[in-house]
Amino acid sequence: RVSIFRGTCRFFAVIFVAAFFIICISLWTVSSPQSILNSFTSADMIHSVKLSLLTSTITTVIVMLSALLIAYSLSEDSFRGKSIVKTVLDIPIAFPEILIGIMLLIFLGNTPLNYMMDGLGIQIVFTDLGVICAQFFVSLPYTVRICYSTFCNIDRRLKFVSRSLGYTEFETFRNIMIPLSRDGILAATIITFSRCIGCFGAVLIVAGGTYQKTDTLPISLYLNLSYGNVEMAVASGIFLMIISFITI
Amino acid sequence: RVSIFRGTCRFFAVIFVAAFFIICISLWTVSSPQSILNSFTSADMIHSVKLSLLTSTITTVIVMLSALLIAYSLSEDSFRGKSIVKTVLDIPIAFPEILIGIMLLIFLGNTPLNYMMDGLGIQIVFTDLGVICAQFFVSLPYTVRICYSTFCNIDRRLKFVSRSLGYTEFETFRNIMIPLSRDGILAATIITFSRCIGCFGAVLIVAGGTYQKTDTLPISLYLNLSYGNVEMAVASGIFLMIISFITI
Amino acid sequence: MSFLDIDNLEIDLGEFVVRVDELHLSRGDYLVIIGPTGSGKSIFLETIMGFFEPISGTISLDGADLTTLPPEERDVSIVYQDHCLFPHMTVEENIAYGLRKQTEMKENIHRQVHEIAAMMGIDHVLNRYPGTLSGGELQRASIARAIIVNPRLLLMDEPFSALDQRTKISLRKLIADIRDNFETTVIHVTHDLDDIWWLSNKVAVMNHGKIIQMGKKEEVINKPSSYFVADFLGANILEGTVEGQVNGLTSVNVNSNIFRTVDCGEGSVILSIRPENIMIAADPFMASAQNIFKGTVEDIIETSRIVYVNLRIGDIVLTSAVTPGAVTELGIRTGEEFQVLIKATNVCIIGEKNKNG
Amino acid sequence: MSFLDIDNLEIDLGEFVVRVDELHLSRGDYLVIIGPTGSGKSIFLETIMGFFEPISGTISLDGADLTTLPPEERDVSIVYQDHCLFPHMTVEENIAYGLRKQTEMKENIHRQVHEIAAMMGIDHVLNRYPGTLSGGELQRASIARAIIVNPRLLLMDEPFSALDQRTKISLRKLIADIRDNFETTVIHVTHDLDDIWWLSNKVAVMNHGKIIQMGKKEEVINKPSSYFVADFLGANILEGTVEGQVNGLTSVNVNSNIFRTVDCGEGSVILSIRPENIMIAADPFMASAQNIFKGTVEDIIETSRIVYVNLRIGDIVLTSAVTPGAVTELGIRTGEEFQVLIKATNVCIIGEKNKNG
Repeated sequence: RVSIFRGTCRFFAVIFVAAFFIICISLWTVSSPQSILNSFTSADMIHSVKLSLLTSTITTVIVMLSALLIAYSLSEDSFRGKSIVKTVLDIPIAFPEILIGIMLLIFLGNTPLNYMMDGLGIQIVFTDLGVICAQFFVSLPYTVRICYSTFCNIDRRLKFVSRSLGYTEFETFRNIMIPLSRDGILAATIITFSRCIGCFGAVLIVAGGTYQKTDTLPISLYLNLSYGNVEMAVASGIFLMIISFITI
Repeated sequence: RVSIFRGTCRFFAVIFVAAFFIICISLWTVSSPQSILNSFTSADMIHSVKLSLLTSTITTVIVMLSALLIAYSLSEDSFRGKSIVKTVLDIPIAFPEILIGIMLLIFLGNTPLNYMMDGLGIQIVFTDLGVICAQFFVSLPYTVRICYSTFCNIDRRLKFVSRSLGYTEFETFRNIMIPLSRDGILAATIITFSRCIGCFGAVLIVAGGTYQKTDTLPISLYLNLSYGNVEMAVASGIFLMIISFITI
Repeated sequence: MSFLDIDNLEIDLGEFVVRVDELHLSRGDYLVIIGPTGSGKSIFLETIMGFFEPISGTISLDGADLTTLPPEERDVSIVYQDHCLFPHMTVEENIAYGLRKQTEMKENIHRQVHEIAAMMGIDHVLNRYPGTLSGGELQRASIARAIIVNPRLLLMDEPFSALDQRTKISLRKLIADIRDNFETTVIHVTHDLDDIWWLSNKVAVMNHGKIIQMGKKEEVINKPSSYFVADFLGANILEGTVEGQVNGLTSVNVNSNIFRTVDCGEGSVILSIRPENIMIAADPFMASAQNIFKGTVEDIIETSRIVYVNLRIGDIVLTSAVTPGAVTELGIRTGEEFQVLIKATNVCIIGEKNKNG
Repeated sequence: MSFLDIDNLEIDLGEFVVRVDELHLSRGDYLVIIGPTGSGKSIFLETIMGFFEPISGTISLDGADLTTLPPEERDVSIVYQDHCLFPHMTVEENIAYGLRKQTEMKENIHRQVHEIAAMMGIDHVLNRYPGTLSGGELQRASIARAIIVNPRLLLMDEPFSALDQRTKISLRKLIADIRDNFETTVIHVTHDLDDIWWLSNKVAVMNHGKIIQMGKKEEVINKPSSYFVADFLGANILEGTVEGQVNGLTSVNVNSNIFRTVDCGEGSVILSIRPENIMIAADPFMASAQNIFKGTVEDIIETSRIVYVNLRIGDIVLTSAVTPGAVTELGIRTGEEFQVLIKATNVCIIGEKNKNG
């Protein structure tokens, strides 16, 4: 009853899913449960987890607020330069994380902004602030895009009706747009958070991989692996997996 | 004529675009054009660029073929286990690159598969094959998703009409589905390629950052930066940026 | 065994179940299935095409059992409401699509496409892409694509719903011509009563996934089997009690007015009278009509080509359909009294007291 | 200065330009704008609401200039084709939405919402969400939401197009009641001729972004100003030459048949005659009609409530609209000959030889 073509397609689907599944499992088989548990409760690991969760949460909040406003302005009728804004926001999506990292490093380390910040006693590069900064610039373009397409999916006539019944643009945004994009906004928040948690290249470059200081989970994984500390690396990996699962 | 609320939104949009723009520019200001040019023509850099382009192209072809078939099977009516396949394909999207990296490393380094491959003289970990493998698993889920949503956007009644006029499922796929998803497939190819080019964490872990061997552009950027070789790192960054621009 | 036999068909799409106990068509029949939105009409058509698998039942066409055949081997074409032309092909390529599968002789294909396009009045747009055509042209091309392969069965899913009034009328005429010239067997799904009048020889009324009544056009219109069908088709509906039989006519008491009908019935019954079968006259006169009442005009509702006159007869109100000319001629005005004439053959006993058809 | 004045309005959306030179409505007017799909009707409405900015021209309502006011300060409500209820609010919250902006007295809001819901016949669904309602209920709720704020101007954008025939008719009655009871000024956009007959007192015909003719209902229907309007409204259209004036009537020669009309004209003219104004009679008799011809029945087209009879008179064919009853009574059959009567007042000179209205 199923054509050969469709059968082939299903076969591919099942094979790749099985592969992913086995790969996920293999991570759990490398160390004994006891040693994984020990790694979990080590001070280093707790620091990494705390740092990851804290920076990701802060970044997610900032990114979401910015993204909602930017996306709204893009979804509304045209203003001068709108197409430039859209293009420029699309570019960094194609940029590798590590490219964003080195651009930020050079921008924050070599420009007048840096001296100004320094004068105020604010240090971004190689600090927690650097982590947030890297996460922010890596995730913002994606988040704007998701919010934008969510807003575009709302029938604009619902906005028209709300305004014709006496509500201003902001009231309409609050009463109609936000509730109707609830699912999209939720999805955007989750994706942003999980990107922040997993952000590696940009954070490594901007915040530096300093042990016990700016080592978020991905960085601690990498550092442990390069020190030959496979069990700790695996523990980081398992933590990342668990957080990713919870986020979904 | 523009409400305060909308004005605020536009302001945010313009500010962030300006920030991104300045950050992009700053990368070009750090070294003299002459030294950038010198870095470009160094043997190391040429090796990196070649390796990046070669592995990314191969991976993109394999990923696109697999993704089209998997996505088609998902977009068609349900088969047993379809929802499992969809969920499992969604999970790795939330997984950080580096997590996929360590899972692959452990899977390829510690399982019977590894010994089998070894027996055949095939070495994956720490080789070019590892680069391709990492890129493949990082980009496949995204690509499947894009192709899937492209297929879902095609009115299924067009398929019905084609089949009612005597064409089999595969002929309908070839005559109707593929031409109508041309834009989506093109977009998916571009995104896949640019993800492959930019893939850092997973490649670093699976293929190892071996100088002059498995150093794709992002890895060469990182290695140069950690050796304090800022000019070479910046050159890698500029190469990445140029390739990303060309890709778009 | 008829040309098309559908028996005990049951389709279960989870949130929606369609059951068709039996449906039989002869070659050349034109069946219009009418019913409210969401009554399962489209799902039924797509099951005949082979895109939904029934959980039970059989479909056979021209002697062959279709039930498990893949869609491409069924020889059944479809025309959808919003044309569904392939957007990446020109109109010519669209129309030729089915033929190209059957033959490789380019000469033949070219000739046939141009012939049918000329018949459809779209030969001037053959080289254009669907995106640039008007609604009427799109639907003509879609019909051409479906009939050029000479299908054993042609399905139409609300083919005129997306068109404006004028295009609708010209396309109905075209379909009527095709019906007469090609003797295609057609199942046409609609929610527009006019399609019944213009096109069908058989009518089925569908609701909640079931065919409530099916039969020849006149039969269904004039003898609705249930309240739902009568009401949906726009008839006057009255409740009454059978009082007896006189000269082969049944007398039905409706709020003390006696209606005579050639139908038989007992006890409490429901009567259906179509508005166009209710005549209005200025003065009493001898007529063959068995039901003659005095009625007062309550309300006059004008539409583009017809005027509905609501007449109060004692406690009941009947709606009559007349031409604007008749209104002027007879001087029909609210509050005036007229003779109301209804032939006994036009009063139908639907026979069910229960209103839930 | 009328209640609503629109002057020299021009809206340019790049691919689409709408120009309305002037449009004036009095308080309580019910204007139906009719035109084919894509004629710019919706854009025109949304400009009145304030969502498209005109590049020139003015809109003033009740003495106030609206042209640059934001939408929320215009006091103009809209009802869309597909209801556009807020899916995340119950029907009650939807209807109350506009009131909640005007007052905070919950008692008042509650009472008013329930009153209007009762009037609309939707008080039983107030606590449900739009997703669970039928098409008719949705559109009733949408109308309730628009009129509860007592807008100065009510706009309706094809409010009945998405509904089936029965729901359409009951909603038309409801709107007619609202029109009579609330004296709301309404602009109603449609492509359905029936809306004109049921609801309007004024009619505008729109095509390619322009209003081609506007006036009182009877005026536009009976005296179409151009070929496009007459044709779009379904009239018979004839080309002829004026031969002279007799007794205040103009004689027009159409392929050797002389039509008499009360309209004046010269040279080549186009005549328009509505199908419902063409009478058919079995035998010649004296009548006040000034145009009496012999016509042969060419074609009979039945629709649900009316029969169109195409009559050949010499070289021309006229379509007449009659009731099914008349067809039976007169024994109208293809090929038979009848008397065709048309009053001189019903023959209109459109006055343009050029067919491109």
